[in-house]
Amino acid sequence: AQREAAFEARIAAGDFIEPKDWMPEHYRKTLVRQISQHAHSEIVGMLPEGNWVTRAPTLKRKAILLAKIQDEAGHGLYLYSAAETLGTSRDQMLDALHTGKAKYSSIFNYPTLNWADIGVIGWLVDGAAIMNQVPLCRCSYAPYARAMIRVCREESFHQRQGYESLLVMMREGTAAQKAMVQDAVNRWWWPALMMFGPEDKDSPNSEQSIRWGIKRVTNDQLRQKFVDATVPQAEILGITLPDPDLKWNAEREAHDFGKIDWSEFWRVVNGEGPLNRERLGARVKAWEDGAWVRDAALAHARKQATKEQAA
Amino acid sequence: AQREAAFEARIAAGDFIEPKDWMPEHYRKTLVRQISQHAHSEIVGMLPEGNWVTRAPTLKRKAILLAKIQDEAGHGLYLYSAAETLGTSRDQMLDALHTGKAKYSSIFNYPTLNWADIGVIGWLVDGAAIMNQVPLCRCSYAPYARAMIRVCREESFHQRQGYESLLVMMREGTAAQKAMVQDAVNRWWWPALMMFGPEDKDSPNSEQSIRWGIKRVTNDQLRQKFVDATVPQAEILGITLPDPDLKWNAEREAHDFGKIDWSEFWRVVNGEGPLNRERLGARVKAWEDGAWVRDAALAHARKQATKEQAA
Amino acid sequence: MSQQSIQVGESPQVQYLLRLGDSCLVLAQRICEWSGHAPILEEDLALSNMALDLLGQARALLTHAARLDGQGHDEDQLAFLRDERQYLNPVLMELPRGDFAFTVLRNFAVSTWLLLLWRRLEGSSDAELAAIAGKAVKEAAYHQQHAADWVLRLGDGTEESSARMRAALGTLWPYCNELFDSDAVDAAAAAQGLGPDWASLKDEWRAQFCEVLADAGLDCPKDSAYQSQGRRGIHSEHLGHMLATMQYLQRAYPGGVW
Amino acid sequence: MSQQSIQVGESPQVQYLLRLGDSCLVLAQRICEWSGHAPILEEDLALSNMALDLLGQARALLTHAARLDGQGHDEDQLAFLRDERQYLNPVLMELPRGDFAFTVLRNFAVSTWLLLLWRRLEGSSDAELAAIAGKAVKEAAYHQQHAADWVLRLGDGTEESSARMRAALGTLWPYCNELFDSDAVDAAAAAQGLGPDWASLKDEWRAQFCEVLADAGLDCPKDSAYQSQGRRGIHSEHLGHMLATMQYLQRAYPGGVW
Repeated sequence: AQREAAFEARIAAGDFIEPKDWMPEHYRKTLVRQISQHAHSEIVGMLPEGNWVTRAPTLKRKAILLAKIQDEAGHGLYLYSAAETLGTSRDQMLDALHTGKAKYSSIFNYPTLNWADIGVIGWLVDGAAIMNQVPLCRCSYAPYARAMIRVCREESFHQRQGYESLLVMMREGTAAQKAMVQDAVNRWWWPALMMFGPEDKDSPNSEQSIRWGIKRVTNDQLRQKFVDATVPQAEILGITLPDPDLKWNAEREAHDFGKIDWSEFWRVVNGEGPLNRERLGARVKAWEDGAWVRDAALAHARKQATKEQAA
Repeated sequence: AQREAAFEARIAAGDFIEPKDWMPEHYRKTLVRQISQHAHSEIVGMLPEGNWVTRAPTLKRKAILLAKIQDEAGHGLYLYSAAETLGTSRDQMLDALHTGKAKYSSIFNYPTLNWADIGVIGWLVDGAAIMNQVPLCRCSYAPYARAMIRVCREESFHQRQGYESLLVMMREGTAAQKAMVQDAVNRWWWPALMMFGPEDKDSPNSEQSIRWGIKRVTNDQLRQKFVDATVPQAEILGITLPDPDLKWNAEREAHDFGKIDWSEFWRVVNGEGPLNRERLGARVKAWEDGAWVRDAALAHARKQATKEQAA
Repeated sequence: MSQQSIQVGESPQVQYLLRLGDSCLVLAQRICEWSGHAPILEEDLALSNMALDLLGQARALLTHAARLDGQGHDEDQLAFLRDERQYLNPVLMELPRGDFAFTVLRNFAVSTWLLLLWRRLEGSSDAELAAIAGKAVKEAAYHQQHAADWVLRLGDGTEESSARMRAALGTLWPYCNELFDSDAVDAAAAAQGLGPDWASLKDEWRAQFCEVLADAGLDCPKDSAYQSQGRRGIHSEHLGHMLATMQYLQRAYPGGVW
Repeated sequence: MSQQSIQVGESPQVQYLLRLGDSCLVLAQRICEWSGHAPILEEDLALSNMALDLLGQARALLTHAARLDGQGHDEDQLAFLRDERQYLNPVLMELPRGDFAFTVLRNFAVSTWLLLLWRRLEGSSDAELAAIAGKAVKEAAYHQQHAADWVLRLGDGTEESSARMRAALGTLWPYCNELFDSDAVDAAAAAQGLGPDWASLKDEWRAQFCEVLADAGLDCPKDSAYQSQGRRGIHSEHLGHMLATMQYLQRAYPGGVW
């Protein structure tokens, strides 16, 4: 209890916690859950984008998309490493993902149905992710904070690239392309707003996480910030956000927006989204199909070690 | 030896041999080899055409192609049945195919690379097959002769459909379509000529097969007949057959044509054609992937039989 | 000579016909993928037979829809020049062909549904649609019987076949909801006597489907909360890949005559 | 605004560049299919890295070829509007991705070949090509090392991995011949100092390839008599399917700006 008080004091003072430092079990568990969930989101998030790599409309766009997916694999790696400093192995975390015990961001349970979805994911989904993640760059657990600094920098880049690709289609493209962008925005807008999680009144984990500096801003605050940042960008693009209630409120100096369909949110979180089964199935299949490869690599490494010992 | 003399006399008199009749072992073996090879050709022949079913350019062409492939599966069935009357089971024949002991027509080791290949296969490959097969409708072994009557009727229909589809492209199509047809003819012409087998001087099985009425005309005779029939059809189409030496010989009242590359023929027959590995691999994979289905059907049938006995 | 995508009108009648026609077309296209790869030769025949029947139904429906739409399109323009958002089949039809268990189970689910639908459509106020249904009823009845036989064999057969059937059922089930979805298009069709509200087929479908499952030793699942949206043009990630293949020649050879 | 296919000229220089550029592009496209499905996360990174490098090389080569061709095309028209017969990569590059063993072995075969080729092209009389080669040499060396490590691991690893490597070798080997095929295009390139006759790389390639195979416990096969013809535009049945997917958007959205 004395150690706990000292820990709380360090947090309160804005100190960073390093892996070797003592920490309460609950803090450790909360962090492992959050970091691994974030890592899982990066690797599951490769799937909806991977769906368009072979169909990208120009070689430049193909290269940009490939590089983005590569960055996501990289984010997955840093984040698993950060979580491993808390004493849980990557294989344990993957096992939790594959058996459905660990979650990943629900947004990736939606399908990518046209090419503009790739741009819109960059603009809205990465945009929302950054809003969520920037505060984590000051998270109290130092390895996570360091990983997040790099992740956020790269994601800002992805967001700008996504937005730029939409701008090209909206400004220089054909009517069919503009319709494609609008269609993509119609499908992603509400799921993007849901990325900030339940309303504060329904979000039980928030309070302690904020006290511990794992989380620094509430869901509703972030969501509002996202809406306010996005509306002018949509105007520049020339697309309509699919919310008739969306309007500037001069009094609040913020945008009012329509009611989120929380029943859909919970349905998707609880496994009945468009692609929950397929996304997880694709990850499990990649893992199972790759078992012989990992076994072979291990067997080879053992043989090498034996040879070196013998020499 | 007495039975053999009687058998030879029946053949000489143009009698048909039925499954229950006595026959020399070599006659039986020759027939099983030939009929099963023909059956295998039908089912391997589904693969190059199957390659275009999902890409047929109109719904009508898709239906025609599907129906053709369905007919080929049907031919495979009659022919396996005809061979089974000689005491070899379908599974034994398939095993011989899958292990590489039995052959199928080498023509199916060539790829279908554009849509016009489908029409050209109908025109030239089915055309050559019919030339080869019409004499077999009078084959001495009655079940084979009966199967061949049906096969030949359907193949003539396929040939006309193939030719008609080329005619539409050549008469009403774009320049790109005409180039596609010419490209397909360039690739299939020589392999089609090879379908009649080696030159008579290099064809050791011919003599006895002809005596037994299993084969009735020689390879070179059939090939000449095919060339003579095809040249005017090519003219009507407006395509060029890729043989600079092809010309009418008024003296012979037949077309002279260029030298066939027999080294290519033997290379493909002996397994080094463009697709020998892939075609056989596809059949073996279908068979192996389907093992659980056949096992289940058998297990279910056994359970049903047991239930019926018990009742 | 441009291969720009075409759009059909919003008339509920056309939409109703396309939902059905696209269902037949997309399932036929999936079944075609088995061509030459079935587990036994008899099934190569049976599957291509089913694909041919479905394709024939699709052609009749698309031709009729194009006529009602009145923009001068034909079956091929509808099939090859509509983009994914204009395809109105339920997502169930476009799911990847899967293994033979999935193929058989989907064929059973769809043919049971189509048979119920065709029977009702025989009495359509649209004489052309009624005629199409009259022919299709016989075909669907055969497809249903053939698929049901396989559901029984595989559900009852071996441990592996039964496990595969359960897995197939898990994959397929959430998408069956959409076969009984109901909206303004259905309401208009029912009001005009064009055809039934699809929702009205649900109880009978479920009874028939689950009866065969039970005979095959498989449990009928509980209702899924998931509702796919293919009938409104919002598909899975699979349809786009299917159309890229299916439409390629028409897109790459503008002005072609085939 | 028509999406008619384009044709490039017959100049040997352009053909030589396209044979190489298409090789990089088609292999990159195949590797892309692993995106998100690799056996370990590190390989998701490594494979997308390799695909990116190859794609970069392809873009440089296609851009250069388009300029030499002088018809005003750009890299995207060459990539998305040439039909299959105009693609000039050896068939090896377009074979399906296969399992990880096949992927690794092909990557090793191709990167070994590319490294030899890029080294020779660093001295090309075509300054632009020499510059492309100068950058690509480093990339290919890394790809070769990475792939060789995996060939060793998998050849030596377990019974299964070694059996898969042998099967992969059986599939791949007959198509390697084409990497050392030689014709008028090569002769012209060699005569102009544009680049080597590909045949001249064979002995060194074989020595390097078989040395790693030997270390991995795999036998170097005998020469195959089969000679594929992709460099002359005659491909396998796989390229058409690849292009249907790859080119679909450009074909379906004529006049689009992306």
